[in-house]
Amino acid sequence: MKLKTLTAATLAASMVLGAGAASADLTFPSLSYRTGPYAPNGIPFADGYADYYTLLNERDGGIGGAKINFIECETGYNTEKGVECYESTKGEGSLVYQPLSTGITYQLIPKATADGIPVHSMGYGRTSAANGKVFSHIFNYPGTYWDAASIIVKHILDQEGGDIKGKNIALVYHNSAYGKEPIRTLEELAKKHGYTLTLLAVDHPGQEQKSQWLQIRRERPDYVLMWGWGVMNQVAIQEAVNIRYPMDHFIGVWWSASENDVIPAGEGANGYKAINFHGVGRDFPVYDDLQKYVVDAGKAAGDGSNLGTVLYNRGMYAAMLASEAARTAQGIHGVAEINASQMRDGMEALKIDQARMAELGLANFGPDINVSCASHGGPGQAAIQQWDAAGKSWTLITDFTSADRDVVDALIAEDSAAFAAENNITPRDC
Amino acid sequence: MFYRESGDFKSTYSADQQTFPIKFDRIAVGVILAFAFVVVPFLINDYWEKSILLPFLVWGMAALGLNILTGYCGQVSLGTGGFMAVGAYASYKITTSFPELNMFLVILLSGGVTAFVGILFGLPSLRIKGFYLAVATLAAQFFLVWLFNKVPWFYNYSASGMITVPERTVFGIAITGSNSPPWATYLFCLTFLVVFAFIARNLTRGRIGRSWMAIRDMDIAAEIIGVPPLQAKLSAFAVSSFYIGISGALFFSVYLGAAEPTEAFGIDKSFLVLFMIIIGGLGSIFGSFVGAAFMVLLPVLFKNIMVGGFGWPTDMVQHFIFMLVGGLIMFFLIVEPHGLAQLWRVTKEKLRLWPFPH
Amino acid sequence: MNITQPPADVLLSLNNISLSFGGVKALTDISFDILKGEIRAIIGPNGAGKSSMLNVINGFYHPQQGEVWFDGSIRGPLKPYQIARQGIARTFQNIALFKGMSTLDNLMTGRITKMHANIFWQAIWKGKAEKEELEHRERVEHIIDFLEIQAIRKTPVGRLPYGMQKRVELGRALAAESKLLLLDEPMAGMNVEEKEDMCRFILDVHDQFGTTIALIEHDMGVVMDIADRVVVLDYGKKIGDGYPDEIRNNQNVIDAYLGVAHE
Amino acid sequence: MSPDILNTLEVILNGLMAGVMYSLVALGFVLIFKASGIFNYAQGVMALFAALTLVGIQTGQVPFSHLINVMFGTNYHNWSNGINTVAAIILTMCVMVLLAWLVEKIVLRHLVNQEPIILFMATIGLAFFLEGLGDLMWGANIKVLDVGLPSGGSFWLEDVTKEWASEGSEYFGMYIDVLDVWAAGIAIILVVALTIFSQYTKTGRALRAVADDHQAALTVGISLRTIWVVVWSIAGFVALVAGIMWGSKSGIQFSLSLIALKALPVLILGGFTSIPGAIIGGLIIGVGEKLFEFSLGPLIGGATENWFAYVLALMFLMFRPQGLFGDKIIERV
Repeated sequence: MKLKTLTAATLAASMVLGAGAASADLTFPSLSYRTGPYAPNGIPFADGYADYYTLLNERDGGIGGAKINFIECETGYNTEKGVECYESTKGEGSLVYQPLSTGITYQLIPKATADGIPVHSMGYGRTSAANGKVFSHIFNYPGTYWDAASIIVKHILDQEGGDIKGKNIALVYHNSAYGKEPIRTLEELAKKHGYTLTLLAVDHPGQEQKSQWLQIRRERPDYVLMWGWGVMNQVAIQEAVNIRYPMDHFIGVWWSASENDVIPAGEGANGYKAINFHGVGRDFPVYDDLQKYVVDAGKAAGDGSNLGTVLYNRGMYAAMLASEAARTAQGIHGVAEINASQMRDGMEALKIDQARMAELGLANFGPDINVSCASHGGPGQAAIQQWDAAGKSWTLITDFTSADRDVVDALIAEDSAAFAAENNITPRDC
Repeated sequence: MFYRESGDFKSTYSADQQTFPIKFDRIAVGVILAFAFVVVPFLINDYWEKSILLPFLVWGMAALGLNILTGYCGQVSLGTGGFMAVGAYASYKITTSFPELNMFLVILLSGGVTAFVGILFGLPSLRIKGFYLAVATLAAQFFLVWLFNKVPWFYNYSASGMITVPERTVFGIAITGSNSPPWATYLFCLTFLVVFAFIARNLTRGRIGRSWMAIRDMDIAAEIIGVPPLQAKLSAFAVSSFYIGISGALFFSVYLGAAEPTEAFGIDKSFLVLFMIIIGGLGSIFGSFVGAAFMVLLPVLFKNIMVGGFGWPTDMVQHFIFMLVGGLIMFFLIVEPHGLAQLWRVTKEKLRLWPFPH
Repeated sequence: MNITQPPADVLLSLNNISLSFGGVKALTDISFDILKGEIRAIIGPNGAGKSSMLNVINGFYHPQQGEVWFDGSIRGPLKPYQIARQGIARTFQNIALFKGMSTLDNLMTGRITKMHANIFWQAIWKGKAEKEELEHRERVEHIIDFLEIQAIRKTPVGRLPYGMQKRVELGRALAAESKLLLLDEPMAGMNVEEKEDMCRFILDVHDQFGTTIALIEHDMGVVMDIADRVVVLDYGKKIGDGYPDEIRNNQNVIDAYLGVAHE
Repeated sequence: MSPDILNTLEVILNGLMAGVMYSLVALGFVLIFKASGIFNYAQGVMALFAALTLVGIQTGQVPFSHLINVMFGTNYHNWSNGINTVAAIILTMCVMVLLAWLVEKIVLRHLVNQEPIILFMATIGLAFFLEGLGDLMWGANIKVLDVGLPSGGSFWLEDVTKEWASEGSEYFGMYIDVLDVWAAGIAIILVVALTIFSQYTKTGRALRAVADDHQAALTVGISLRTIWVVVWSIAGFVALVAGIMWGSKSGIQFSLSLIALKALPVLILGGFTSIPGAIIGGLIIGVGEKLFEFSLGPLIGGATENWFAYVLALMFLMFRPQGLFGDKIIERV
């Protein structure tokens, strides 16, 4: 009986929920995680994502004259909650999803494709989704983990004057699907460039990494790469500081690249490097607008303190890319109120050059974006950023460089082919 | 309402031994089942399927399984997550290696595999008792997850170690994959749950069930009056793991469709299921379901009310939900320490006497 | 071995049993037998090793020395539940009922050695399983009537008063329909009426089912009334064995009970 | 000495240190279990809550600021820019004592004489509640904890041990984290203090009496309730210490509540009722898992620590089912 009343109540509640369905607007859902073990990373991203849409509504009255209807749903980085969020928001004409977790992304790849709603797993999720022929509705521009791996190796090559034969590179990775992503690529590159690769898995949550770092200390690898997440980042960086590993030889992926990860380690973290696919800091014109129209107007999602932090920028960048795609879609289909499938076309035809970036107040904030039917991975470009502990700030120390395409693309082709075969998908011809 | 057993006499032992001795209950259950099987499939939509019904059915199955081991046989287990993983990976391997195999069979086989693994990790229970036994099952939990994460064979050498279920059909209707209609997946899981709930009921009221409960209540006396402890404990581990394996298989192949061990089958899942059976009621089949509903559906309900209804900030709502669920757990324990099922039973007692309590 | 083969009318015979825990000697070189169909009492002061004796008989303890003959064959190293299956049932000094179960289920559990339906039949609750369940229920109901506990059939035994629990435990032992029934202080802590009831039950069991009974009891009166033969233990040694009136006049026994200093 | 031996020694040394960190968490469990037979699932969350409160007070945060600001559209964040650490710690302790008092008043006193599993479940409810409360009070963002504890590798040990390595072999000296040494020191002080407390103070003796036998303790006129408040306060203090130690490595964040998982094998190995057991158990687990990872980890793919800790505990239990320091189980009927 208890159960019956309960479900009945749920029904009532979800009716209330359904009532909110807005038709005419452009609906952008945000599957944020402001709670749980990864909340410190989830909050700034979610704030940035929300604030940019607020800015568009406040400043330009939406996109192409159509107001933005922004719905947030808390996933706590938990897959089941994520699915619940997706199901509860997709009915409201959601245009594009940022699942923000490997687990949820893998859930949505088949579901969203079936529902005809595009997913933008920006720099995470399933790397081989970059192959638009197989993954019609999944986008992961501007770059993938495999791009990241290869760009980092490129950076190491530059540091070492083009030759890393016989060098030893260690990868400290979160022992999960996400953490394992770069291994194949790094192995391929190892064959190509002749370095040796040491793999060091760290189990979730990763508060205890003595073994791994003692090993690093013994073997003194020339470079240490990190695919870390959550508390693992802070601990790893702290341990690296403790064993006095040269921080400028310690390079993290873009999810180990936020202020949160380095600040706890204090001065010692100075010089720590990480890859990133967008600009850092807040000296871009768009921030003046954000300050003026959003924060000062008291409409900010957060307390406005984290404007300009890496993850805030990333959220904001994601929103920018989504809104630009919506604009493109409006251009293609000549309607203001686009639907999900039109949004997909917009994302697939997305082109952003520096001129446009400048118009948006984000000059040189990111690489040129050019998505195509064949490549949903965009330019596959990223830059290396370095931490300045004294100034508590990141600075980009390289330009946005491309990955080693022939290595990465080969892997993408292979993996996506396997997926297509497993789920009997016939690749589109582009 | 008049909830009476008066004039509801039993003339035969078989009538006395039936599952629902009281006429009213029989009718109520009949109605609920009819509703679940006949009406719901027409009302169901994606949201109800993926966010409410499937989670409830899958977790109900897991809770049922753990309740057999912990509630009926008294062996505390924190390996549920790991055993669910076994079920999930078994179903994945089986269905990818034999694509033609009927999905019902695949799920059942996965249960079988899990039962075997369960027996293996149940062996220490012959020597280790009580809280200490938890360590054996925890070892299973962490080791199994590590294993599935480590050995590429389990995830068919995919790049990231994620397993994704291919589309499979039963009687020509897709059950797994993105094209499966909500009513189909719902009925698929519901069938499993109902069938196995009745099997559980039968097992627990017969010889095997009694030997389990005897071991639970006083293992030494049980052995002296002729209950073989080895058989009793291992059979409990086997049956329980079988159920949990099935729930794991359904969890992965029907409900989620993709999973990775570390996140989907972590230790928190083991605790979640344990919470379910304690709050629902140890040694009660009905309790397993109530517990599952409490732990899985209540948060969704609260979320829908507070976010959907009042439009409060999502993160704050999440904090409130945590506090509310925690508070409710403590509240219910103070009201009725032996779980919601017991609370329900007591209410029924009161109802029978109503309106003349003395 | 066949030299020591006990005569046919002996149900159980214990030859030179010695049992010790670590250094502590619980039983020293004890021998006695139990004839088919008799009521055998084991008495002695506290700590005399009476309960240890029973634990040896139903195989919960394994004596370091000595051999146990049961029903005409010598006993190998068996587990308690196997011995139960050979036909030895017992009650316990401090009640060992299954508190979570109803009276009925406790009694049904007593018959567990006699039920064999496999798991698949039980799962569907048809055929062998159901048939078996019903016929055993029938037998159990007889015992319930016999012990006059119909009223508490469905009550969880945890909720029953002490005396009732003792009775249910007797019922559980009876349900096994064993060849030998061991009763460990069946009347401990009972008031006079309860004791009388219990005596009646024991005697009736003996007459009606012809069960062989070995019981430990402190109440001399009771013992002398109902027992056919009595064996007396003190400090793990046998100090007397015989018919009640012999025991009554046995000097060692009197000393032991009146507590004369041991030289 | 050859570097291999030294490396092994280094691993053992660090294993011991890790073990101490585990024991710090395990201690809290043991205290409460000893005195009230409750397996306090909330211990990990208490560590998080305590650490959060400490940082919050230390940096002068306004509790519930987020909630307040949302409700009243205000914009409070700090009521001061930080206060003295010691004062902050004392204030935090007051909060933890208050918490203990509330837990006893609202929950435990209604659950006296229930089975352990019920009380266990109650602490789960508490854990959920504190999880929500902590974030709601202080916000879920990561916080940097600085109570002035040093950290980083010890130069001294490094230089000393460099010399030990045999000629010509490449060896960088032994590594140990100063923070861990501090942790060890604090753990020792803690244990000594607890022992003195329970041996030589009236409350301490009462505490031990309760641990031995609730009923008996009650009959001699010890108030169970006061004792429980005391115990939970002490456990709160231990949680605070553990929170500081773990938190100063990783910053204060939600994950801190997960350190409880590290204590489980320690508890099971050391026995739930023995303080020395918690320490020894911790050391064994620490060394065991580190050595295993060091020697066999590379062969089977690493990240073995999580499960090996339990397998190790399991192996011990096969020989001593009652745990290292538990009392021998004698089966009688």
